[in-house]
Amino acid sequence: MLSKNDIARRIAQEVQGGWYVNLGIGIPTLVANYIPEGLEVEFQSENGILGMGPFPEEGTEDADLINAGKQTITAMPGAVYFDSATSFAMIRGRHVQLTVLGAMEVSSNGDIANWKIPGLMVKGMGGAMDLVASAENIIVAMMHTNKRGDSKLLPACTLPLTGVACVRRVVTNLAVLDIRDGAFHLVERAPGVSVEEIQTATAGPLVVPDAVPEMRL
Amino acid sequence: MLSKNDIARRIAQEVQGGWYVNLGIGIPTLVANYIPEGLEVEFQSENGILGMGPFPEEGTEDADLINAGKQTITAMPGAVYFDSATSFAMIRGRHVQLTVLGAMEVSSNGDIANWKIPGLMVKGMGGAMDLVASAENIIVAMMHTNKRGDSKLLPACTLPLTGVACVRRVVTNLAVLDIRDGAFHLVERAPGVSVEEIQTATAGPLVVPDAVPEMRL
Amino acid sequence: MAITKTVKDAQAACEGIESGMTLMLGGFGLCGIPEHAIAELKRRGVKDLVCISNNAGVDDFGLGLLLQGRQIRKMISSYVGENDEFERQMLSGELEVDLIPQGSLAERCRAGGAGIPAFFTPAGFGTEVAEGKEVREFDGKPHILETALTADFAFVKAWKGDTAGNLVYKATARNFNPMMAMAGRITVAEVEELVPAGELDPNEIHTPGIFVQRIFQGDRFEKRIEQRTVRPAKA
Amino acid sequence: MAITKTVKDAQAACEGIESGMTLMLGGFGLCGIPEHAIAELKRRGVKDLVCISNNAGVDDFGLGLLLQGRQIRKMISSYVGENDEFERQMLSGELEVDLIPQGSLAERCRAGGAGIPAFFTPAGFGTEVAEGKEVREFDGKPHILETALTADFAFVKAWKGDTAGNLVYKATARNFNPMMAMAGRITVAEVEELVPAGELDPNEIHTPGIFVQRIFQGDRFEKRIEQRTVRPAKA
Repeated sequence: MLSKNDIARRIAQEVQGGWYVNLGIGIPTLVANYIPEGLEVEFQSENGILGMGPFPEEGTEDADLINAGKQTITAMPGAVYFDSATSFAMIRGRHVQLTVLGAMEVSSNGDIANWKIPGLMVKGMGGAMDLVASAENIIVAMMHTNKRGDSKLLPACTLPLTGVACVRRVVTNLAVLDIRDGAFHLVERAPGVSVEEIQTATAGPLVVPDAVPEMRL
Repeated sequence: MLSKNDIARRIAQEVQGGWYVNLGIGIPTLVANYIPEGLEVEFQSENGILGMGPFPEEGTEDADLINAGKQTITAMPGAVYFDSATSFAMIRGRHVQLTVLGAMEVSSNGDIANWKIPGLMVKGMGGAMDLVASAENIIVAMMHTNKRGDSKLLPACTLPLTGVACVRRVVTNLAVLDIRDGAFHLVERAPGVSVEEIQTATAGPLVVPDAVPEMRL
Repeated sequence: MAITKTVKDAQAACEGIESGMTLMLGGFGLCGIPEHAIAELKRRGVKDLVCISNNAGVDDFGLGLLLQGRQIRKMISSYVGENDEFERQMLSGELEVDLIPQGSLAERCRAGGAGIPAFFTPAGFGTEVAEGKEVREFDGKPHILETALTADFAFVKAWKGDTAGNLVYKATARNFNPMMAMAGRITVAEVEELVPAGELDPNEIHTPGIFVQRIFQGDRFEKRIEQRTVRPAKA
Repeated sequence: MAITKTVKDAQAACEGIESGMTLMLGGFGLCGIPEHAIAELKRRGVKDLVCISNNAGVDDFGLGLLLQGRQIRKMISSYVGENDEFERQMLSGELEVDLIPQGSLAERCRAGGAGIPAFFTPAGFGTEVAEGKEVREFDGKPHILETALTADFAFVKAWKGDTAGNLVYKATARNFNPMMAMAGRITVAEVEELVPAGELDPNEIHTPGIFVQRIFQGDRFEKRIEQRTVRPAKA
């Protein structure tokens, strides 16, 4: 079973040189920590920076330099600042090659729900709806089940949707799964996790190939 | 009868402090020469400058600093450069208080034609269609008649239109006229020009009040 | 000659504000928010405001200050977490809330300032956000029609500004400020440093002065940090 | 780590250009045009091009060079005066021409780069430009629906650029370049000065490098002036 950091580590393997990548809040943010030194990748944060760097050294933090999670950050050489309209022009215009974000639920046709629990939680969608409606390559990073132990990989989302038929791949603490033809397709198992455990934790239709390799981290 | 410079001088009287003004090519460009020293007015040129100044001193001209007429210009203190989308955001968004442009024909309902003579002249509309469709305050600066002596103030335009029902005021070599209720309303006569001369030169419906003052230049 | 936009302070800049008006307020989280204008709105006690702002501040800073005083009737935002009072008022129905995707919010403000009454975007198709909105396919992909937003007053915060209203923002404090500056009938800019017209490089201005009606230099900016994340300083 | 966009020269930057492609070319008149790319397009002799550019150059410079060689099948522009060969080809029907309002041209390019497939604008209502286009009233005023423009290649010219593709334009040479940079599937930037990533102030960049796929430093820019207007130098 993967830790949150391991999920991020596995997703970092998907990132290719030359890509601009938008990382959502939570587990996705951790992906930046596992990009190999020297790989030409730039991180976009939708509040207005390309070329986001690590947290600042203590004492150098700047209230005017934050990421979309409102955390103080730094800028890498070659970074650029811009306004929110330009930021979403990049996203909507498909200039960002990969989007990684968290989810409360994902369905087997690629729908995603991650912004609202009616009557309980109403934080808002932020930039998530623009991201999922536009990105060509979306990976969801999340736990396979919620705190009550219920599967988050469903035949259909029960919560208000963030986007429809947009998620291509899901990386959880249990597995890597691709979404196509209305089903989850098991691609890799987390180390030490059996196919049966994944089947039990997946409520949506799951296609299991003959051989399911274990992830290499 | 007014010279082109006099037409510009008369139009300059319309300009109020605090206004952003877009001046078209030809007679309108001359208006800038007659704005009183110290009046807070800024000129926009739609290719991307606010705070346009006079022509540069010989030897200081810069290929990268031109107006929409492609003439070398200078920038005043407080000037700003921007891209074409932002420029027309200013225009379309009604941030420019006055637009002065030339015309081949103006009709008594405020239509204007100034971009095309089918089969003969096809230079294009440039920014004129955006300007006339958006500006709240449009003054046309032109000769009252064309080179053949035909009136340019018509009951309806014969040339392809640039915009409909948009011109508020016309200043010609003969008169100042307002457009409302489907007619030209004579406001002022050029010095030494009689009402009869104006009536003869105006093909569209013309309303002449009892008293028609002479312009003061 | 450059048009002078300078006013003395936040109080003078807010002249004409009335209850019931629609306001835009720049900023992302607490970054780049018009602190002085918010303080003055609180002082004036205007009510029934419709506030267009990406976020709603925290309980004791930013728009949270106006929520405390029940001055806001409706919020138009994309993300409103991090504010307990907000959540309470919304869940109890005291506060009307229109949540819209962040990119659509930015683009709708820009459209309002740019004379574009409506545009199509893919964001929100198939979700609550699309309810009641026209859907049309372009290149086989469904899009929804979103309309422009404008405001009676827009409040923005910049790093530097000049007396002609030209603005330069710093780093990610730019965010929504430029588009909101475009979309205000009256746009009020508060800046950390106000210089005479001509001192800013005309090539490096983010918001042209034509979009700004009033500008003043704030006397002290708190610039509170919402999430202070750091790594150890190198020895 | 910043993504390197540098290529050696115009020839390398134009790799993949084929006859029949749609190109965008920045510039207003002869100001801010991608001279080196145009020279390379002429050298390659690609034909049947659709060129989206505000103007068409003059007879012996700018896009006029491609018109001379009959390399352009169609021009999408707002103003094409000052070019006799252009006028001849257009009136004789050899050249297809789509004239569109300058503001709509700029916004359509931006829309193409920003994933906005269509928007409403008042420009052109009641004129030839509106023929065949949807008309809709907003606030009692008629608007027409305009669609986004994109291109196989966009060629832009900037003053300074860095190896990550970030661009800074000079004065009014900015014009259409930023929007076209956004709208090209492959965007090629030619710059007067190319510096390492990190040397440009991230706060003062006009076109973020994400919009630029290839960048090179031109070896000599002619930067011809179309209308040299001056006043006498002071003694």
